[in-house]
Amino acid sequence: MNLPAVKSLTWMGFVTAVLLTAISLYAVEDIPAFGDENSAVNKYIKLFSIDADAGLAESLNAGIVPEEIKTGIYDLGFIKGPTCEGCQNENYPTLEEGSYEVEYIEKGTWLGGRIYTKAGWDVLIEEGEIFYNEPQQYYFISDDSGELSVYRYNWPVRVTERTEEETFIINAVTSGLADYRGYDTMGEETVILTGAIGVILLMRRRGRL
Amino acid sequence: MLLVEHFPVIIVGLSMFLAYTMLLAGYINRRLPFFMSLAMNFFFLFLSIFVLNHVLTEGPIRYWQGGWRPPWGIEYVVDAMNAYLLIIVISIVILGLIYSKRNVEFEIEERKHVTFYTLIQLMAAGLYGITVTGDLFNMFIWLEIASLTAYALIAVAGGRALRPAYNYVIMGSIGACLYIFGVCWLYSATGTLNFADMRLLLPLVYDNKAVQMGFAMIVVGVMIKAYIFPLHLWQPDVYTYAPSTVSSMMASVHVKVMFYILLRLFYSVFTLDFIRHYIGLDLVICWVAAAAILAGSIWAIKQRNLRRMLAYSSVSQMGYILLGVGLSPLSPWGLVGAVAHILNHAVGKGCLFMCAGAIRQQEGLRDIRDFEGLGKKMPHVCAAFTIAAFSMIGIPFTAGFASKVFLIIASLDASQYPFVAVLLISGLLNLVYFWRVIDRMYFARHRGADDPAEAASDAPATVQEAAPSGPSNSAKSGRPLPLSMIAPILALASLCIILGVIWLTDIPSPLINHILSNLRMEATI
Amino acid sequence: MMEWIVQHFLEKYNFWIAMFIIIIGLTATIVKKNFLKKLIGLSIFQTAFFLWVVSLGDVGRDILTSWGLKTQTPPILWMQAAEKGYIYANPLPHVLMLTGIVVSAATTAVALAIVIRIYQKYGTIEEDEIIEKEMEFERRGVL
Amino acid sequence: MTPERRENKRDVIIEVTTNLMFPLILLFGLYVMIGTGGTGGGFQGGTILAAGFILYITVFGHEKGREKMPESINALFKSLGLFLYNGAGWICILFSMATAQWLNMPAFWPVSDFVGVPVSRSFLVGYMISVGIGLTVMASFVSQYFDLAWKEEDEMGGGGE
Repeated sequence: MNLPAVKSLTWMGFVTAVLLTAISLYAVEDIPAFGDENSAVNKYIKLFSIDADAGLAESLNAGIVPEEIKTGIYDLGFIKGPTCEGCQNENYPTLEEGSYEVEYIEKGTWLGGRIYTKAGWDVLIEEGEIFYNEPQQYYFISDDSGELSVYRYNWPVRVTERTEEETFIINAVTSGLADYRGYDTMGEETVILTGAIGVILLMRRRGRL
Repeated sequence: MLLVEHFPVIIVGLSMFLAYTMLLAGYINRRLPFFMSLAMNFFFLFLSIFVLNHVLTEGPIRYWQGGWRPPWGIEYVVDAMNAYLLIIVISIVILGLIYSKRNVEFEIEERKHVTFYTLIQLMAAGLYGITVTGDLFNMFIWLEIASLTAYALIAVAGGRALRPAYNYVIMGSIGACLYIFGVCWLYSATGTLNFADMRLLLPLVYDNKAVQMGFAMIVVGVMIKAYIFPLHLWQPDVYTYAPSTVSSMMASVHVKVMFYILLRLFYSVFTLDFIRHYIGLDLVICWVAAAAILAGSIWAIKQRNLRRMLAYSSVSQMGYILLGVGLSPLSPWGLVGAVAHILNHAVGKGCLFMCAGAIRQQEGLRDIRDFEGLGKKMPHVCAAFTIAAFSMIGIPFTAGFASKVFLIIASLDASQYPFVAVLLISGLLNLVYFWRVIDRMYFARHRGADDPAEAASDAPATVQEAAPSGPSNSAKSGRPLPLSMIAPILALASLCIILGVIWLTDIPSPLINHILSNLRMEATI
Repeated sequence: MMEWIVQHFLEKYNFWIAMFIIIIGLTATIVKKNFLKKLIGLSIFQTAFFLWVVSLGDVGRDILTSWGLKTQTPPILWMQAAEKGYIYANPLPHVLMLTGIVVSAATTAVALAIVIRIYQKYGTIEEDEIIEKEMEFERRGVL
Repeated sequence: MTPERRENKRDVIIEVTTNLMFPLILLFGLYVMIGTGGTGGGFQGGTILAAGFILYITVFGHEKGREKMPESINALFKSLGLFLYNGAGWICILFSMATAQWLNMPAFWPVSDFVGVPVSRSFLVGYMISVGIGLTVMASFVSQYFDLAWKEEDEMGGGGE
């Protein structure tokens, strides 16, 4: 950086502070509130909502996800199989009959260390990963008055419920660090090694390397 | 699972395994790490060709790390774009390694070779990792590995390289922090970190202000790393004073991979619908790119240090790629131009920086004004330099011509005529600053009379003026260059011509169509 | 008005505290001319950011709800948690930020090494003085 | 920067306390490193181990510190930790004949079919990977401390480029 740039650094700092404040004021509206246990980060993200006919709730109680909800989910792209030409999307489970269970949950139930602040149906997917075949929570259909909202569960729900069965570690942070996101952790250790080697390269005067 | 689906993770994981082994092997023999790295990178090139073949015939590879289904675990996604970039990165790393053997012996004291090559291998591992990953946070880890190694590798040159290296540490860390800051804002809105998952969830929250700010922060963070024009301040000093090997690798592949992050996020996470959702965003990107192209070229004309001139030229060339990305919502040819220029610039700029290092090693020259008669002393290097410079300028039947044609077609297709003018003017400016060097190299005899006049205008008014000149006569070996340094230079120069022909034929169109369909352009060429 | 303040500031005070520290850190990183102070600013910036992300995983907003007492507990799974009405904090931000902390530590180490090299070379770590010395070295042709 | 260098005075209290604390800190570090059943983990444990070594080096100086942690051992630990982690991934691929992914841990233990999954997975995550992380973190931090703590009078003379 050249000298005039250095002199204008004070102004750059001031502008940065003002800009960051403005950004915060602008975007704070959509930041999840502190301690919100139903936010997208902590529990689930809302996919869509449809009007609640009497038939939908009945079919859900009978253990079948109705067609309207299925098509809504598939329209968003959560479907196993070809979604675009030439690419297979194996990430998402199918909702064909027999591959899931539906379970009604009352308001205020605790399950897997999570609390249900809404009543609704949990859609448990039977089909699991290669080595695990336990049913897993995937979608949640809430039973609001007048409309059904479909939610997709996120990481923490599934992990706090399943970590003990799947990884045999009761510490969910460690299991997340070393198992679910184990690849990140290996990269992280490599970063530490990189830092150490970098310091050796720059600073070491004696010794073999 | 097919064996070929393991190849991306073998490339990344084994290159890290290799780096740890190299550190220990250095205790046995200091020359061993280099050869280990070279051999294994050839093996990776072999694997990556299979990966590209598989991707083109069978479709993208999705690899679940640890067997966890992607929203819960980390996923590797390799489609045509990744596989294409992976081959480029691995090939240029191999050529850079071959070049570095004698160059590093000249520039860096011997006892540091082990750690130097270990860091080069780790940087390569980070670049491969960025290329194949399908997870936002995983990408941050690889980004940091690639950046940290770059910081240390730049600073090892000592002397004048230290202050630029420190500036790069600060700017690069701010960039990486902004990237991860933006990722966490997206995470706060969607609760996921997987590319494919986030692509599906983002349309539900397009109007979420956290998503908008996350997008802005990621773009600014990656722009710092990829030195797009207003945020390029750290770059010229770094490229001028870093070791030759490092600056050639950084200019050719490091920045391409950094830019690839932006590309991947544009097309696979936010998708073009997001860009179209905010009317005029694509044109803002285009105008930033146009400013980068012109400003980089004009600054390059002002420079007298060869490597600093090439550095500013890189700023301008990154603008070309960004222009292609900015035009792509309006015309698929924009993306074709960007994809083509990623390869062409990697080849051409790698060659130019290697030539600059070679000139510095044999003759000890850095200042363009001292280049008289270089064409006779170093014929191979000067010929390669001329070819690569022609490619940068865009002379027909060189690589750069093809990407410029694609970009001009894109501007015409999108009815954005100002950018045609920008591209033509930039070609002219490129011609000015590269012709100056070529002129000195080959035809300088009758220019001797100009020197007093130029010397009179030398008096440095500001640091900006004074800094470029540097020491005109530094340490030099004086011996003719070894074959191991000339061969990669000539290989890259010949690639410039071969690619220039290939891009104009039908051969790459299956690849391009695959890239377009994998990046969801819904168009073919 | 009161509602607006509650909605934007009081409910999200974690964000504002973190943002305040982030602004301090980032401004220091840009404005300070001492290389070590720049590094300290960068560390403040990163740490404040980690603070915010970890606070995203907090789930203890409503202490008292209609169905009884609800308290947050760290995500170390124990049998009686559900019976006693505890809910687990979100482990993912902790996982991510543990990684982030390590990365920032490694960056700091490399940056410190470069600062020490600069000090060995120029005898100072003030950017202005270093630029002056560079110009002086250049005039003398030392570098 | 100080004009006159003070003599290295030995302080009995500090030295004896450090001698007493050093093994205890290491023991605690090992406990945290392997104690993944509680709040432990590789990184935390490794940091505590590194803190113990750094305390020792600070009190007794570089030479005695080098005796406790020679450079070759340090480099070995640095790589060994990552070999453990990275190698676990490769072994998972190899043992399952490339049917399982990288670090898909049930594939690690060929006998897991007979004795059940718990053996392999808890062994891997709790011991192999945590210990790997811990070793790398400890060795890297100690090495960084050794290298960053430089003496001015040593370096100013021969340190020029």
